[in-house]
Amino acid sequence: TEPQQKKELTEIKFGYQPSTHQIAYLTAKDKGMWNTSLAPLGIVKTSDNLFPSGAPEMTAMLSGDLDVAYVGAAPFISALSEGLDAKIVAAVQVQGSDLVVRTGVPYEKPEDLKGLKIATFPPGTIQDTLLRNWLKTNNIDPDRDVTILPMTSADAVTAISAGQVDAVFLPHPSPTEIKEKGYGRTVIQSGEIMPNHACCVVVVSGDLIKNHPEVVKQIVKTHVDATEYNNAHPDEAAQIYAADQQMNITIVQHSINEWDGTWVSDPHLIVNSTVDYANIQYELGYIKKPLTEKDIFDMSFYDSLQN
Amino acid sequence: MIKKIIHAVKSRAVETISIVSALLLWQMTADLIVRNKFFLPSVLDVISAALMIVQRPSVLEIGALAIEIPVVLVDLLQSLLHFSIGMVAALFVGIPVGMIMGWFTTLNRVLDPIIEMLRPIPPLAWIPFAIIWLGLTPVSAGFLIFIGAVFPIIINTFTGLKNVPRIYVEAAKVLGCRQDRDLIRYVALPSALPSIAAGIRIAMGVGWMCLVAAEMFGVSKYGLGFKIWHHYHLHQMDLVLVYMMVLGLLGLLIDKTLRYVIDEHLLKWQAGVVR
Amino acid sequence: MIKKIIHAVKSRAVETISIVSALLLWQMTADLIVRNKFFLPSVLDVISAALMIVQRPSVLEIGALAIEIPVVLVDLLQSLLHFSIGMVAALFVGIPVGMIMGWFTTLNRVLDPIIEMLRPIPPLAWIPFAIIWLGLTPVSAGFLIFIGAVFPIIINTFTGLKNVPRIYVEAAKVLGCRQDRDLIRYVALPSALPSIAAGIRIAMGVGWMCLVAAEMFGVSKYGLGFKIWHHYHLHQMDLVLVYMMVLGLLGLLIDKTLRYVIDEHLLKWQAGVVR
Amino acid sequence: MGKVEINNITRVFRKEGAPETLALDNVSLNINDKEFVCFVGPSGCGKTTLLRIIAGLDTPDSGEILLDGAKISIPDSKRGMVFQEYSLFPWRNVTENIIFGPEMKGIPRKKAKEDTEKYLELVGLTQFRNSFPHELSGGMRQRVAIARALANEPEVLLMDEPFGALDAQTRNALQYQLLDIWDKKHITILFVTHSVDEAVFLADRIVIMTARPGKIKEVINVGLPRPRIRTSPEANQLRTTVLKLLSEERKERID
Amino acid sequence: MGKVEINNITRVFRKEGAPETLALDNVSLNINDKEFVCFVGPSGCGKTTLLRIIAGLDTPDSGEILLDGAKISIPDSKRGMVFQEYSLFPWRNVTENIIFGPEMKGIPRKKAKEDTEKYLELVGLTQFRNSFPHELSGGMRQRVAIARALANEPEVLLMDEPFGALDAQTRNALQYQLLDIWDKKHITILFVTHSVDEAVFLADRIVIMTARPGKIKEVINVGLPRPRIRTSPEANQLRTTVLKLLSEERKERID
Ligand SMILES: Nc1ncnc2c1ncn2[C@@H]1O[C@H](COP(=O)(O)OP(=O)(O)OP(=O)(O)O)[C@@H](O)[C@H]1O
Ligand SMILES: Nc1ncnc2c1ncn2[C@@H]1O[C@H](COP(=O)(O)OP(=O)(O)OP(=O)(O)O)[C@@H](O)[C@H]1O
Ligand SMILES: [Mg+2]
Ligand SMILES: [Mg+2]
Repeated sequence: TEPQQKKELTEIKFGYQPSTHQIAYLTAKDKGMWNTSLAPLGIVKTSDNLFPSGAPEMTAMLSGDLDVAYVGAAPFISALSEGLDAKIVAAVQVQGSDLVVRTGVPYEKPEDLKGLKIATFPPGTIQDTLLRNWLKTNNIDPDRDVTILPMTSADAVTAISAGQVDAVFLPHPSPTEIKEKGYGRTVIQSGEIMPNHACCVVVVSGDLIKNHPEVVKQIVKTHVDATEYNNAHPDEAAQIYAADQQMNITIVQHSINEWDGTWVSDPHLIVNSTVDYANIQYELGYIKKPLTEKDIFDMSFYDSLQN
Repeated sequence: MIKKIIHAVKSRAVETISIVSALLLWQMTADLIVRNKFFLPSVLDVISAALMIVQRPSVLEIGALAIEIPVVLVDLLQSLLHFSIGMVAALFVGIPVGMIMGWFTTLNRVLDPIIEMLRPIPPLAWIPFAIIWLGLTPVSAGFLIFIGAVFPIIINTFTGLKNVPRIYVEAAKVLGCRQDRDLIRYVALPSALPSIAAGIRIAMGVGWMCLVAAEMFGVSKYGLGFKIWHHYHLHQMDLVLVYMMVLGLLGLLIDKTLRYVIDEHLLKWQAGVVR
Repeated sequence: MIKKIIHAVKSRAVETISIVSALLLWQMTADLIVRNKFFLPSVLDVISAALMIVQRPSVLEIGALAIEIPVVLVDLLQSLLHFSIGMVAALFVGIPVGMIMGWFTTLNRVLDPIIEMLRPIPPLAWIPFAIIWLGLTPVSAGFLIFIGAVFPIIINTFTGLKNVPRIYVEAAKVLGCRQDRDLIRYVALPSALPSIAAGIRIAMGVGWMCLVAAEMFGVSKYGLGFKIWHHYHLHQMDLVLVYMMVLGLLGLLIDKTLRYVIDEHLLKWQAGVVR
Repeated sequence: MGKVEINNITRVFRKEGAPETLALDNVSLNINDKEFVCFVGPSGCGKTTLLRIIAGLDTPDSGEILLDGAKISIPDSKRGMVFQEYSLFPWRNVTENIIFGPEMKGIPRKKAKEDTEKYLELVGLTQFRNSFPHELSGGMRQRVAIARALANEPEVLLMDEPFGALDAQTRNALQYQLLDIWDKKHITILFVTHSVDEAVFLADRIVIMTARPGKIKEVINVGLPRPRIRTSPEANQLRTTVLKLLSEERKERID
Repeated sequence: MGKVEINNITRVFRKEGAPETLALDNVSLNINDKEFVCFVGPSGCGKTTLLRIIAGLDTPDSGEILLDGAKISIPDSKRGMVFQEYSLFPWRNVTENIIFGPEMKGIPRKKAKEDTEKYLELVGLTQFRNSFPHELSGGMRQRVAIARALANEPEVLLMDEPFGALDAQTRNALQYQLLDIWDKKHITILFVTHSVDEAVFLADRIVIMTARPGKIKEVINVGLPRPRIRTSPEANQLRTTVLKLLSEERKERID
């Protein structure tokens, strides 16, 4: 039945999240790159779903509702350990989260964080893992010396604005927003904590990889092109994002100017941090089996483009 | 015509005053006490934001058709779709199940433990299963609304049927209404109607509440609930409030319609029996 | 002693069979049809996950005291704290408001529009305001539960008071019960009790549902709802299900207790009046 | 056909923490087809309970009821009942209440409604056909209940103080009409009343019950030709006999 | 004190899409303190409506009720009422139903319960003090309602067919006791009945009402000395007069 399946593939379903990290997807969509590049392969339709966080996106992929997902590496790893059949085929971006301390709370050095309430994404996310590791390396016990509160970015911004938490560790554009409103200041960027740490990635379902490698290759190529276009035209990227999200363009632009993140597509850049990350998760008991580079990545598509 | 309106306003004077003073209180709290548009946008902020979304056009696609209408209308229709799926399912499941449980003691004992186990499980907790079982479709959103709405209907239908005055059942029996089906239809149902109606009202409320949960996991890119999250993530609290208000007003409208139908048509006889 | 247990099981035979067969069905669906632990963990998966969290110890801190107990117990206590805050508040607000609205027509007209506006606003949408107004405290979580629970109580109390048979009110009046307060207390309340009780049951269900929303924004590091999110983000569906089941069982327990109290103590007289 | 056999019926009401109430103590009676039997007895002696058991609405602790030789345990439309308390469906108006029975039998609503007129006239309520029960006076409600039972054309009609709430004139008129219907439709009637006059005027036999626990004290054959004259010496004498029997019961209780 | 003036009371029941019902048409009557007045009249003539208006439970379309010269419009405990329909609180047992009134007056429950015994004995229900209303027979419920009204010691007692559901013996006994209480407590009693016997036995004056629209047809002074003998020629004659007046009303209606 496999060849039959091949013939039937006419639609590609994407998933993405509202984040400046993933503008590459939007740029490609805005410029019609997905449709033009995939049409010759028999794809007559591309559709997408917008997810507020990675967990439902991965659930949707598990149930076969998505072919391609722009998603954080963390939810992907935990879904992978629970039996998701998919691989990372390209990176989307590295770095790009800030530790923001509330206005009026003094901060000179990491020790100053002792006794404070810090909001970040829930356990298992890149942000939570990075923050905890960084605190540990600075001799701060993340469980005793500080209170880490798991929140969504929206709740965390509300909480710091209302003075309910003292610091937040969040991906962009939230840090810029907090700063623009005058509620806090960035004290450290995630690139300083772990250079080139993985964040968002392109995940493709195992089915597509096995049965339609040529389509996957074209998807990776389009992603690489869009990423390059964004890096060359950051203002236009900001505009595309602001339009899609009906967001204030200046905040987006400021965010893109200030962050330490980089839009990349080369998956090799993030291999080490991702595998490290998976190991930490395994040690914490968050995932049930150790994962290797082979389990997580399929670089063949990206590599074949380079030759 | 104008006279009619004046009359309508007059007869609704209490309600109007009540709403107007609530709005005034809000405006004043926002202006004088909170003084932070992010924490609590004022009424005027909300109105200007509302004007914005009413003017911003969007495209509604129905099959091959594409109509350009204000974005808020698209959201509204999308949400109504989700809501109707959930409510209709809840009515079709809840009323029969509640009736069966209220009427047949044995079946009550069979169903009760299962329902009581499922009942406290929150709609939010069903999200993963909704995605897995039903996919990213409006049915999936409807399912979450169903989960929220079905139990109030079951419980109030059950309570209503449990409390049918014995004399009516006996009177019907000696008049030859012997089958349970008929007894339920001709006696228990009308007698339990006030309670069932209250259950439906509650269910609509809870279902409407669940709309926001139902639209938070990517089933659509439109919808009132979706937009609340969307604007909340962007920290546009004035728009969050606009959508909350639209949600509230629409919920109000649905509820009023329901009450009108129930009080005027189904429970007319009640007026003289109760206080 | 053993005889007693056997007797208890026997008298609950229907219920027991019902639950056991539901569990069997689940196990079989999981094993034979779904066959994917992620989509639907089987009963056995859930039980082994449950054993894990029962064994995993945690520390409960009450003031200076620190007791080591299983982690699931800490979650449970934390959730009960949130729940109690919300439910107690809902009862203290909902019953009086419902009674006032059901009894005094004018006050009903004043309160109704405001309540009807607030009612459809989902608990989730209140999260930002809970954070801003009440901070990241158990009260904040309690507030969300309150929001979910208060409206069913209001509506069913209202319905109950609206439907007090006229003859009882009149009988009380000619016996010298003239003040509204007394009429409500001695006539309307007992007569409306079945409806109010159903409202409280629904409210407990909805409140319990809202627990999961209430614990999703960082008010605590424990709690059944919190743990559902926690494990969901890690895609540990078996643990998600365990916590859903604990939530369900606890909800069931609360509901059963409530029903026992109501049926055995408050509504004993009803038995002979209704079918 | 409507032959009712009451065989050794006993009914005890039990309640935790209270003395039990023996409502009926081994009551037996055979009622012939097309017979008109009146029951009289002190308040609380078990008349309603007996009628409810015959209707199939209550189950005896021992004994059985046979209808034309077949044991009965559940109610059906062959045995109609007029209840002592108000039993109209409050959500149906007068006409709709009366057509309830025919509707259950599957007679089309339209036809059933037409048939209703006859019964409405009988009880003098044509003007109130569209009123809801709460818009009627006590006596009017009771009359509707009678019309409702008659419209269903049962073989056995159980009537629990049906004329209790009526003035003497309405009562007399309805008594005549009831006898008329009984005669024409050949039904068996079991009729509870507190009016000995009424019993003497209506009954083939009068059953006098003892105070609680309810037993049959005596069964009196009336045996007067119909139409009866209320003030005839025979009627007067019978009345006196029954009243005397009843007053014996009374003595043992209040004062 | 319990002087009741009924001044030009008119009561119309209106309903959309139906002819209006004129229940009371300009009814006027003065009732003296400590008077015992019986109302008789065809079913549906407005007796209950009149009593409800006097109790303050219904408002007339025109006219007014004066109690000792003061206009009344809302119910209070000075005017007790025994309803035609069952009105016991189903959630209270017999004792608790009876102490409802005293409780409202602030009498401690314990004391009130002790006082109850007297009234329970009066109506012959001591054995049922802990029963719930649904465990009582129709007549027993009505008796509890009477005890409840009496226990509240009103100045004016409005009774709507209170003995309708009772057998002749119980009825007679209660008539005696009612007269006894009326005599001792000096209360005014307005008593609706369908039994002309009863009216003749009890009343100072008998008010005969016309069929709908309810008007006062005639007021008859009984003027027989008490205790009255039911079978005395005077009583018989009065009975005949009243019955004749009533039957005139009747003629115009059924058959
Ligand atoms: N459901 C019940 N539970 C307990 N006791 C009951 C119940 N029904 C009736 N009884 C008791 O049974 C006895 C007979 O009641 P029943 O209603 O048959 O009397 P009755 O002859 O119809 O009296 P009445 O003329 O007053 O209507 C009474 O003492 C009553 O208290
Ligand atoms: N709530 C109501 N709505 C409409 N009509 C009513 C209402 N109450 C009473 N009526 C009408 O008023 C008239 C008088 O009723 P009322 O109950 O006073 O009669 P009654 O003299 O007490 O009769 P009965 O002896 O049968 O109890 C009746 O025709 C009745 O239909
Ligand atoms: Mg009876
Ligand atoms: Mg009346």
